Amino acid sequence: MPRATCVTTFGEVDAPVATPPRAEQTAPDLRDLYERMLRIRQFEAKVDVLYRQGRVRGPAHLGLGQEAIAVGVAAALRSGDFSLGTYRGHAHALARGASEEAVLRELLGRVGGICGGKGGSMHITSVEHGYYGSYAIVGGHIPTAVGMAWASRIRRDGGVTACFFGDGTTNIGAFHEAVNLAAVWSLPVVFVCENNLYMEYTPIGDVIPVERPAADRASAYGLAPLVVDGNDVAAVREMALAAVDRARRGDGPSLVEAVTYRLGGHSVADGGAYRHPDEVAAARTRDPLVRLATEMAQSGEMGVDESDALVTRVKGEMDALAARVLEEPTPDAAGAWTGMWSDGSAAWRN
Amino acid sequence: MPRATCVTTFGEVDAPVATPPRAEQTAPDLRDLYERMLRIRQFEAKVDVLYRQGRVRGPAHLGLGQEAIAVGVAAALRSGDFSLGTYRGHAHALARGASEEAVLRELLGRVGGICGGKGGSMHITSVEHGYYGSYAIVGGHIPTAVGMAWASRIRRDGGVTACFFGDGTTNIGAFHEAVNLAAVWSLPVVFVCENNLYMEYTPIGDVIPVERPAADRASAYGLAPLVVDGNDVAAVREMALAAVDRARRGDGPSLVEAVTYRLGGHSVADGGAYRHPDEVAAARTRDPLVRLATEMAQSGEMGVDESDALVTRVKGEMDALAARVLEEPTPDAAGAWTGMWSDGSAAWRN
Amino acid sequence: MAQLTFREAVAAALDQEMARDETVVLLGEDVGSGGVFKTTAGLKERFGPDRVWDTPISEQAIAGAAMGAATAGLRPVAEIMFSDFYATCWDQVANEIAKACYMTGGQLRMPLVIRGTNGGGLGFGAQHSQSVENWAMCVPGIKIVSPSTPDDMWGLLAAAIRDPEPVLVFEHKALFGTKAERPAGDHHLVPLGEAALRRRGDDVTLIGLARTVGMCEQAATALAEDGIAADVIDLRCLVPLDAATVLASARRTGRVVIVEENPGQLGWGAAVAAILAEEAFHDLRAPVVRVSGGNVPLPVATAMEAAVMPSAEKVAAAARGLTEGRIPAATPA
Amino acid sequence: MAQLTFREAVAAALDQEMARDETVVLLGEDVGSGGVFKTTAGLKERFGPDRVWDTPISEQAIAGAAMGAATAGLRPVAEIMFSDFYATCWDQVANEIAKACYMTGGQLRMPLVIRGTNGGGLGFGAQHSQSVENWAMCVPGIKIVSPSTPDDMWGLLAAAIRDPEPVLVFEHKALFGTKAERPAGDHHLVPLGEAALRRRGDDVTLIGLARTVGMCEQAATALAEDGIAADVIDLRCLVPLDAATVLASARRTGRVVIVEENPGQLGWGAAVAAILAEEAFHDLRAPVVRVSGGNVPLPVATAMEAAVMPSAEKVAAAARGLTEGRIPAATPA
Ligand SMILES: Cc1ncc(C[n+]2csc(CCOP(=O)(O)OP(=O)(O)O)c2C)c(N)n1
Ligand SMILES: Cc1ncc(C[n+]2csc(CCOP(=O)(O)OP(=O)(O)O)c2C)c(N)n1
Ligand SMILES: [Mg+2]
Ligand SMILES: [Mg+2]
Repeated sequence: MPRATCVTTFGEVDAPVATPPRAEQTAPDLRDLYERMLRIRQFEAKVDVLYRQGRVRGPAHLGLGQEAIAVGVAAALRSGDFSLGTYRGHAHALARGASEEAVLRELLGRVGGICGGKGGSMHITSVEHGYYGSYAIVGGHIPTAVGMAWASRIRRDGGVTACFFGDGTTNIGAFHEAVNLAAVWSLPVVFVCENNLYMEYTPIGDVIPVERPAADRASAYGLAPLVVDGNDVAAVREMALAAVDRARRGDGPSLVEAVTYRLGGHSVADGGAYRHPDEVAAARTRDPLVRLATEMAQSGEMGVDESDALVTRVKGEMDALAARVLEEPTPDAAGAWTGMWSDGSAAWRN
Repeated sequence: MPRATCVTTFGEVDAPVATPPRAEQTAPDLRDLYERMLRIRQFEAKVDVLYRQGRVRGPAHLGLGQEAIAVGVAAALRSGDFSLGTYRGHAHALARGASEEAVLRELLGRVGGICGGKGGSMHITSVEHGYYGSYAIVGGHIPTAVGMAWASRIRRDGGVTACFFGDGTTNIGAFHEAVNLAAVWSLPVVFVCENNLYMEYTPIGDVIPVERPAADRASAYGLAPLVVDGNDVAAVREMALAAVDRARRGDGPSLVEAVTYRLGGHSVADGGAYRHPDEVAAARTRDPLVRLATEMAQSGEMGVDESDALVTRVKGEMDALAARVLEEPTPDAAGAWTGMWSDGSAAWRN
Repeated sequence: MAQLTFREAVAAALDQEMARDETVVLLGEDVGSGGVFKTTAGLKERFGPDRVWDTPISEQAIAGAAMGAATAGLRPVAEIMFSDFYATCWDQVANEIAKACYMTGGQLRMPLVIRGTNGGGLGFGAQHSQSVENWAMCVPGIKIVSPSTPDDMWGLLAAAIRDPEPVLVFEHKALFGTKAERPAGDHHLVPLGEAALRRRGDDVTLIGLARTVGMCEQAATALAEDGIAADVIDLRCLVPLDAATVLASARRTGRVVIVEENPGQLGWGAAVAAILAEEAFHDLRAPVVRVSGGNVPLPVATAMEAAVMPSAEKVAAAARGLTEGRIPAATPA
Repeated sequence: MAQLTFREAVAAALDQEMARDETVVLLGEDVGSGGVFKTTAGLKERFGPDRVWDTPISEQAIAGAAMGAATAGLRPVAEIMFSDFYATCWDQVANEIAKACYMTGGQLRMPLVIRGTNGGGLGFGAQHSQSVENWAMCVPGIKIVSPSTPDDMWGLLAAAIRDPEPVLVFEHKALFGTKAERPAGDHHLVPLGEAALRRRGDDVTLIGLARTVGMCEQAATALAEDGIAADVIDLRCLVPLDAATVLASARRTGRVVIVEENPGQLGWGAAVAAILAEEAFHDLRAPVVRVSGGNVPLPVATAMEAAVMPSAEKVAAAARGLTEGRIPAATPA
């Protein structure tokens, strides 16, 4: 297996790459990847403000700083492929194409929310775009993702499933059972561990007996230890393409550890005081958006003026979206008594 | 770390040894180990017969052929150390010193059963001898074992916990969570995977993505991959002594894979038809009792006549024990309504 | 007439549905070799390894894989060998499968079945004898089936597989050996959510599920000798619950004995009793009595296990107590 | 007088018991930094890392470690952050901890506490809002505590820690901010298994637990304005259940409204209703009515979540229905 040195937020990491980049692999459109990350960033920044204004019901977990993973992996998937994420799932839904408006309606408790007002921030789902849901119980969705990949395998339809979860999630039993089963059955699934270095308030290093939460567990499932710089969207996309390709070819699952940093608190209610300000400041310099903008400016692909204008435009769009949605009506109580069963009904007895 | 080539039932395995044999380690008394294995073998052979006669209520899972593991590990423990096992736990209880009579009473549903008639074969427990129970849910007891070791660690009392489970058990979430926690907290526990090559009726190779169910998972917990020939009681004892010593010194857990073979069915109700007769026949030649008897005969430590006489005597004792226990009274119904709470009572309401 | 055991009825239902619908796939521990209870015998041979999947001992992965496959459009039937082991995958069942359709506003569909062997009476002890349909009933969003006859085992399991919702099917392990006439025809279906009136009588209503239905029928026979005529209702499903049949019978007889293996502390019998106490109160002529599993973990020794299980004798005694206007003494513990 | 919040009461109880008994140790996710609900704030600083242990996200290992440590003679207090997550370690709780003492003939002892935040009303959605004390009540062998006031939160948690049995303590997350007078003295204990009569009145009995007790009290105030006098019973514990207090009140008033956040399909209210229907039947003057959580997973949007939760208004309406001799219409679904 070829090895590659990849620069992560930790410094250099010598990591094997599962498969060489595919011959037919096209160069990524960096501007496009940038804009996708930017929309997510601005969407979530707006959610943060709305939460502080008391407009968001329930908790919300933002992925500020982690956008390159959602966007990079989504760019490696085809329409018809499945993906699943966690309570920190806005980015994953939006990266597959979910409607910003419908997601925001869900968060603000308005009619037309993407889950009809029943899910909230932690359960954003957009089946229409292949995003099969955000799940709020750590690790609970990994077996589900494996089941979706199993269906693809049975149907031999070439579908691939991507499943996102955090570093802390590698300690839970469901992770072990699911990755193991996927390996035993050689299923077309790409497990993406977003290692943002924290399990809530606890540094991941305090609660794992190895250095790398995912990569150091891979061999237990007969898998290669794959690490990628999760703040480099092109690198993420490339790693994901290799893993997706392997899955689609029928060569089984991959477990990718994408190293990143969450710039905000664990949830919008958390100030993140357990982290040293220097650590956060250093992480900000590695912000995937800043980084890609700088790169593109250097290469001349997108000038600073242009990227500034883009930020202003997108921010304006999010402000306008929020203002509009806030004017919309809230759902009726009656909706609560519908939709437990797939025909829309909810009675358990006659 | 030193490595040692150990001969297992698979052939030769190059395996690292956690710690060099301790200087003060005494040579094992092979006759004693032999007799302990023999008593367990004859006890279980008798249980098999009794089951076929319809005398045993509920299922019973025998460890015929796996005795060297229970006996070898028990020989490395001190009184005051804890051990826990599974539904296949007769050997583990007896190896720590549990009363054959009390265990048999439990199996035959007589007054004075070791669990008062409430546990049956799958829950044999003898706290008096440090055997903290047999558990019938695969993997469910591994977290408990870790908790016992955690208590020893908190009290700094030098206690060590040994926890037995099967090869198939390495696929369940509780295994992952428990071994991981023990490693994170560096707890004094020795995990012993009895790899008898089968998960019920399924060859273990069909349901793991690696070659060795336990050893190939060890590195996921920062542990060394330890393999021992589980049919060689002296080797098991030696490996266990090293692991126990490491735990007692405060150097954390070990995960030992002891390779063996179950000579009978998964439970007494299973004929084991899914195994090729040649495979079983070959395994019989590696029977830990036959093997040790042969060795001792060769070295002159115990002649064939003597070992034959021993078998006859112990078998006679087991026959007599069974005959006696079968004459004993069965427990009253009233006992069912006692002992849910530790004061002996069982009421949940006034 | 050909006979069919309860055990064979499981395989018959699976066989029928797998032949009819190629999206029906099985998974579980040792299901390929027929399973510990031999309920899936012959299916791997008939349908091949792409339809019958042996799993590692990984209940979370089994239930989760069923969820994912259902989400993706298959109709998986997962086996949890003993229903006690639902505890090892309760998150998948109670928190994921039961809630996914509702919490995504109907975007996810869960046409799946999980089968598990349930119940005591065989000396399997506290971790292999529980009746845990009450656990499932605590959680809105899953259907619950527990047949009492080979005929229903076949028809209800087939209906569960065709149902668009997640259904847990509890197979009472003490019933596997029971036999009945094989249903006529090749295709057999019994709709979910309809209780069966197994016997008709106006003095008292006996309500059972799975193995306790037989106890109710035996008790009814004994009561008939005393001139007491009993309705015997087999609930068949807890969700959807056929409360209408229960209420109609209770209003007619005015006396009800509910017979459950669940611990009385909180079993399905309490749910039925609460419905009666609220909705049939004015028609009841006597207290609603439950004969429940004991409120202790399950012991192994013969006499002790029998003590904590319901029985035909206990049912008959409870019914007699009601018809004589006496309230039976509370069960110990 | 000094005030104490429900949240602070948790820490006060832990602090009191940890100071008194050095075998009391805590474990859970982020408990060292005070926990997500700040209920363990300050304890690691005071008692050190050998008494307060931060765990990985491994609920099975957490509950199992508590079991093992208790078995070995410590008194562990484990935290399961949200009670919904009991599903991820249900095997340890329901199959191991609850059964170990009984099934070993009393050889194993389980003096442990597991604390978990319970209940809805904050828009946390279907996987973080459940009231799952009904899950626990399905399983004989565990005690169940759920306090309604800061005073009880302190005293009952302290008593749970001293109790020789496994106790699950459900802390309602919508109560954390509630305040009351700080109990006098340094040591505070409230015995398990004694319901509290919060208010006295002879027309109707309102029975609540945790957050629904406040609803009962509010309803009682509203009813008093209509001349209806209500007993308000705070159960405090489900196991041991103080059935005597419930029965005595029901026999006096003849009318009972049970108010639970559990889904009505099978909640603790059904257990209480079933006891009343069996043991107080002849004294009841009206149907036993339950105001329960909706039989759906829990939605997030404000109006929908309110619709599926009990409320003081619903309780008062139900009580009025009874006292006017009318049976209220069944709750939808
Ligand atoms: C089974 C379970 N345990 C605990 C929690 C509470 N919880 C929510 S997020 C979280 C931390 C997850 O950390 P990680 O996997 O690293 O993901 P991140 O939040 O950093 O994206 C915890 C403990 C939960 N939701 N589910
Ligand atoms: C959680 C759980 N799933 C399934 C079972 C049923 N079961 C009992 S033993 C067994 C096989 C265990 O295999 P292994 O771990 O290799 O142990 P062995 O029986 O070979 O000693 C299974 C599947 C169980 N008891 N618990
Ligand atoms: Mg993280
Ligand atoms: Mg095995």
